[in-house]
Amino acid sequence: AQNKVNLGVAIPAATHSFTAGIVWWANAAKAELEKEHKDLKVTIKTAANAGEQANQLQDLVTANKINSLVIFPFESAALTKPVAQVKNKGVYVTVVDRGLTDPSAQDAYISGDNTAFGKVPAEYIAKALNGKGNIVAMRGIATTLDNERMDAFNSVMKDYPDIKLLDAKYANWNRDDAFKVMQDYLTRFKQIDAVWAADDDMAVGVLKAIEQAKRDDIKIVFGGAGSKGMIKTLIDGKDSRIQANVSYSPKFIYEAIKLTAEARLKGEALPATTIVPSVLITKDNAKDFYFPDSPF
Amino acid sequence: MVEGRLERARSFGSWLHGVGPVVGLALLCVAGTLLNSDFASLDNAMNVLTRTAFIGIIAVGMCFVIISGGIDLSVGSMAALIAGLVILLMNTMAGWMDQPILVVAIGMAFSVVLGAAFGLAHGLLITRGRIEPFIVTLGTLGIFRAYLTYFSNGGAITLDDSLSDVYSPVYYTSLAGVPIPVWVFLLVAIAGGVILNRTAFGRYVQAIGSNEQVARYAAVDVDKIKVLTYALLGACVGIATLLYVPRLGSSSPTTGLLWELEAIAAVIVGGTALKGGAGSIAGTVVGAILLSVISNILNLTSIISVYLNAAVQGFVIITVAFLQRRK
Amino acid sequence: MVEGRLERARSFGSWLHGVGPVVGLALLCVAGTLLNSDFASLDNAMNVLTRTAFIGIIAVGMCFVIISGGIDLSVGSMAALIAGLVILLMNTMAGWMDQPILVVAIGMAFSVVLGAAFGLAHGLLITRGRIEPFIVTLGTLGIFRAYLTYFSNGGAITLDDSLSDVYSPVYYTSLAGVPIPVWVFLLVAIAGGVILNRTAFGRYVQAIGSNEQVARYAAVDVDKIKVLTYALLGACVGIATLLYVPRLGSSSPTTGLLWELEAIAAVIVGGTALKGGAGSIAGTVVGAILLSVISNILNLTSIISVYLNAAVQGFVIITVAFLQRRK
Amino acid sequence: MSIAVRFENIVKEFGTVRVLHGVSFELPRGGVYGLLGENGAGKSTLMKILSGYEQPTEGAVFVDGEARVFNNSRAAEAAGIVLIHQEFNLAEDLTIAQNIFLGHEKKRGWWLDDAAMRTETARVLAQVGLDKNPDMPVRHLIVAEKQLVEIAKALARNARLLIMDEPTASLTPGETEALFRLMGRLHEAGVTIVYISHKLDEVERTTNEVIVMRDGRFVTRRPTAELTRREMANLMVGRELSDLYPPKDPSPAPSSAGAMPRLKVVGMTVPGWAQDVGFEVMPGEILGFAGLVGAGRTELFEGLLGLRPHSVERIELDGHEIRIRNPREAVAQGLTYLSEDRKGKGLHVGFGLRENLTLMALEHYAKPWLRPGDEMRALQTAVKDFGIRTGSLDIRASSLSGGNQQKLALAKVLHPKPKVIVLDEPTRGVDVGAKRDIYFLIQRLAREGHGVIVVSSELMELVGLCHRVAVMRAGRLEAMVDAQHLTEEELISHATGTKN
Ligand SMILES: Nc1ncnc2c1ncn2[C@@H]1O[C@H](COP(=O)(O)OP(=O)(O)OP(=O)(O)O)[C@@H](O)[C@H]1O
Ligand SMILES: Nc1ncnc2c1ncn2[C@@H]1O[C@H](COP(=O)(O)OP(=O)(O)OP(=O)(O)O)[C@@H](O)[C@H]1O
Ligand SMILES: [Mg+2]
Ligand SMILES: [Mg+2]
Repeated sequence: AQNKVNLGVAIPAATHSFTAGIVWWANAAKAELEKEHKDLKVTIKTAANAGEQANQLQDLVTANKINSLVIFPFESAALTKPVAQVKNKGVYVTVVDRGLTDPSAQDAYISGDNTAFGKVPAEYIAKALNGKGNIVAMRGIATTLDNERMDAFNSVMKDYPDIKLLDAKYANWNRDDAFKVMQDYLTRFKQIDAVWAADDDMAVGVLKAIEQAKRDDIKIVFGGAGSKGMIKTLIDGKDSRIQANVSYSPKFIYEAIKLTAEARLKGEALPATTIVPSVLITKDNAKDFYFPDSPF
Repeated sequence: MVEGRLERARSFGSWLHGVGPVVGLALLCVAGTLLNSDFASLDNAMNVLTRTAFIGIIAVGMCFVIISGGIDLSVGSMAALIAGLVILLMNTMAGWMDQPILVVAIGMAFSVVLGAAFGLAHGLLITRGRIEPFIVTLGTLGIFRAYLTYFSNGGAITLDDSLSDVYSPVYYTSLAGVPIPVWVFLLVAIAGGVILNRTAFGRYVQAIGSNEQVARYAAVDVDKIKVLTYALLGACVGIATLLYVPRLGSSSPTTGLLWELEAIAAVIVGGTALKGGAGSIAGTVVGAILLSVISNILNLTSIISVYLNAAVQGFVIITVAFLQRRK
Repeated sequence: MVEGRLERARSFGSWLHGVGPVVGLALLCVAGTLLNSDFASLDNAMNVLTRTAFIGIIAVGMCFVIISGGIDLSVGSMAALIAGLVILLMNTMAGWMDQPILVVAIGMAFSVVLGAAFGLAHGLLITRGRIEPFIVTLGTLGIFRAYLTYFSNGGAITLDDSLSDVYSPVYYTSLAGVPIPVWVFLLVAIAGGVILNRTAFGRYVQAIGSNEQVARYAAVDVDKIKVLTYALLGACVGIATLLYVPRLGSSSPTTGLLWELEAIAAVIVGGTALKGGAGSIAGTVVGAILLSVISNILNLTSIISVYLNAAVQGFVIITVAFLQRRK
Repeated sequence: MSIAVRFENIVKEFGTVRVLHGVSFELPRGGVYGLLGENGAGKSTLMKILSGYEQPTEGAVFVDGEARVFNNSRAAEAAGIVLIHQEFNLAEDLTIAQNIFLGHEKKRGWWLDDAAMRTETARVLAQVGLDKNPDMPVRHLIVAEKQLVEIAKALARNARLLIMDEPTASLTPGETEALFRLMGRLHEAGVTIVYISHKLDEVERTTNEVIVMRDGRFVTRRPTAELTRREMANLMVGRELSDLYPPKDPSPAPSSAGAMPRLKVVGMTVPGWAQDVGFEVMPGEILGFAGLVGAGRTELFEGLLGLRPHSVERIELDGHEIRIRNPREAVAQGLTYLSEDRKGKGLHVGFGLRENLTLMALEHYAKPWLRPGDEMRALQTAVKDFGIRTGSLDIRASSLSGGNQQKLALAKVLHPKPKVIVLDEPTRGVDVGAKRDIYFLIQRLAREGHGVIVVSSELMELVGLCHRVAVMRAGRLEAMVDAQHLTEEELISHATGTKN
């Protein structure tokens, strides 16, 4: 006998290509799973900030009467309490990507790998530069997850004393800001060997700025998360500076919804922690990470 | 007789004007109930009121500032920074003494004092420094958030668990079936109404916003009153923050983003003119509730593409404003 | 004789007032040069001016709206939506005809027309609908961005490569060593200055902002002039957008975020009062440049923790405003 | 109870302009003093210094023999010195009661005692004869009512020295009489009164001594009884003034005699204010409008200009039917209106003189670009033609004295060269010399073939100037008095409805 599952999905609003991918994949999962399972109802809510997401959790429980929840928390620390409240009401909780500060507030955790997100590019760049050169980095928006990535990147670079990280400024995961920051990096530093743009959107801005300045010292621009545009460039080999990427696909929300829904329909639990590894994408394996229909 | 008619017509007009947001709210509630029967449940009502409390309390303070002819863009950043500093303070104090209740109490007091102090600084820059309020608070909007980012090293500042357990009842407990934040909101709103309408201070705030020169001529200490309005708003931000901290237990550089817009919108939707001079606390409260109800209804239904939520909010805000347009 | 002295004293006062932002900008430039010698390079200057162009052009339009006593919060969303729609249009047209230059030209014209149409809609809602400009444009702020998100599914709308190649010179080419966006900015600013100070329309804008009632009695068609200011601002947003699209060839929900704040800040830093009545285009231009220079300098140096960049910006804005404070 | 004041060598400079050049005189206790002087003579400035709104650059004020410095009006009021402003100082958003007690709120402990303030307000309103709800926002009041509120405001303070700066400039005879009775009572109670007015008949009636200022200096003081009005006027302007009113031209032929009216209005209704009013003005005619406060004259013409909702059967200009939906259309057809509310509707006080002057006729200067040079020349001409007294042409309108602002406003509405001009209280706050200039100007306009409508509360002015006078009462046209019957008594009897 199958259980009736009323699944709530709380994710950030589509304010950036990556979160747009999350929204898209979540909707894809809803469409697919609701068709497959009569007893399943999926309600998706997108929030523009942590407070709003906490509100939505309340509403999902009070009004939508969910009995399972998949949440991509806006902020780990801020949502720990609200999620714990939901769990206390007997809702099965799967947390995606950004782990709560108190793991007891969740039943299952499906995580992206932010450490690898910073480590993989660091290792790739270090190797490609033969352990020597000047690099600049861009940061996203000041958040815990941005810190994790930056720390992972730095910890790898510690082992390469001849690689100099010239500066790492915030560009807010935004193409325009990245363009400006890169312009100024180019004005300031006469020799840059590689750029860790840390996000494919920011990489777009970086590339434009380099093109404009007609600089040819930059050998690598490393984005991150594997947007379809960048993966396409990689597959086509269109830009010699785009040599590799690191996977951090919004698709994991799809996996999380599917796993949770199917387990709950059967009345089962998920493993406490599932890590979706972030891996190096190169020309060779790029096809596996190319989803032309997704907005990301 | 003619005069009587005229006066009645006039007061009906101003009555309609006054109830504009209420009508809007009522219509929204009807729509909400039709869309989802749970909308009208007590639980949902309490949820909405509780979450309105933060913005609502800030909006009450903002109402004074706007009536006096000023503006404060920094309230969101200010709330985030206060939350961060209060959490840091409480975490530190928890290391020294083991009376978590005392620690929390000190933290709460600190929150209000800090808010008032920030507001005071705004007021002094605006009056003594003779700088446009828009500029001063745009500047501090950046400054407050930057310092929070600095103190948190770009991440989140999180309240220690032991304290969190003591503190969270402040947000999560109910008294007589009504959550504490709603009680506080109510008290702040009543206090705001009384101060605005029943004290000389409130009268002066309105006079300054209506015509600063006239107020000056009437020997009103314009600068002092202005400074006080900003300090009052700061204190309101402090109160909102002390309710906010136990809810999410942390502060990060994204905390309180765009609260300023929400608070100002609540005031204006509530019928206060941005130019100042006149306005009402009741309207502001209704405005704040109205704004939360819109997003509550959007959460409770899925008829519209999630991408268009903001559009629905926009349409509703404009419509409500249309219902209570001037004259 | 006394008169002469007075006039000189007064004009010195207003001169000082007028040059406040210029002094601020000059000081900043000195600081920039000291911190990084590349700051003073021609390339950097052109970079800064080029990136100022968008906000600067919008700020020129905003200056009219603010002088007339209005406000427009939606410009950032409007720019993003226009960019998205223009790109969609151009991509579609590229499928029908194979004259990319014509397609781009049509796209550019569409951009300005669309901007003016949005502005017109604002103006009509504000005058005929008698709704506060703050509310109307807060509403459309949400509406415009929501529709962009809807059209783009939350991702980016990207210009076809073939068109991009034709279009990008509009952003990346220089004429006489000066990039095209800077030329356009210059033209818009000059046109703005001439319209404000040398046409009846400009005079009416100031008259309305100074005292709407008096303007009405003086046979000024207040509603028409107001509608026109919003349409003018919309057209400016359109122009800014047609320069913006070739830069990155895409529009996404993060495009144009907070441009409204930057544009308003440029106007106010440039010495225009938020209450309206009087203001200057030259000041606005200087204000816009000043704001970009601050972040340029911050990017060119690392003396301050990245976390505190926003704080530095805040301090500088307040300081500049202090230099040119009223009276 | 009453107090005496002495000015000693008061000097006041605004920036580098000296507007008071060492004024010294004394106001012994208990008198009623008329303070006379041309527009810009410095009367208001001196009184503002006395009452704490301005501080002297040099010199001192002695109150009861003691040198006093009042840093603000509250300090002066504490000493019993209260000023009724020439320009209204009311916060439009506040109610009458709130305005009257602004800065002096009655309290009960921490709380405002609104009930007491309302009662007291009702009392002082009754004293000045204004029948309004104390809770009515001042925004809804007409000019004359605001003036009465200003007076009531001063009464609510316990004045021992009351300064009235042109309190009757916008009042009709009824209110003026009530005010005089009030002054009489205050005088009996021992209050010292300073009365500033350009209406010399009032000065003659109410004061017992006249003090004359000219160009920021004290000129002379005389017992009122020794002076005729003409002597007062001559003392003010410092030269021999001839007749105040120009000799009347004969009335132009009426339309009944087949002539074409310049403007003809039939069946004009402004809901709530005026019902079914019709009139016509011939070319070269000066048509007066008389009535008590609240008769609806101002609103009638605001309706005509499209500034208020209204309905009208027919408007004809030179025989052609026209429609006027807003002031812009009115100007385009050749009709302009000078508002009685100078500060709120007439002038941009924050603008320069040049910008104010040309605002209604900008299209003459935009070809397509505005030419500030041309505008400046126009201003120089207007300053000469209208006798606007100002140190510099490059100042804001707010820096002009009250009377000179009025002249500027008049110049402004005449600038588009209209065919028909409606002047609502054109000489409000204007000194006799300038008044005379304005009367002659009005006559010149009429002679040039304009139709001129003068709305005025000064019956003498209407009698002296107009060919015919329409009298309104409670929103209706009560009578049309022609030249043969034009006397003050006739007008009053129609205005009050006491004409048998
Ligand atoms: N704030 C000011 N700045 C500069 N000049 C001023 C200011 N206030 C008044 N003046 C000037 O001082 C002079 C005296 O003005 P004041 O208002 O005292 O005249 P007044 O005698 O009251 O005239 P009126 O009869 O027209 O009211 C005028 O020339 C006026 O322009
Ligand atoms: N039909 C009416 N209904 C109500 N109030 C009226 C009506 N007619 C006149 N009033 C009152 O009369 C006043 C309007 O005066 P109005 O401005 O029309 O008079 P006026 O003739 O222009 O006088 P003034 O001499 O002040 O210019 C208001 O106070 C208003 O309350
Ligand atoms: Mg005066
Ligand atoms: Mg009138």
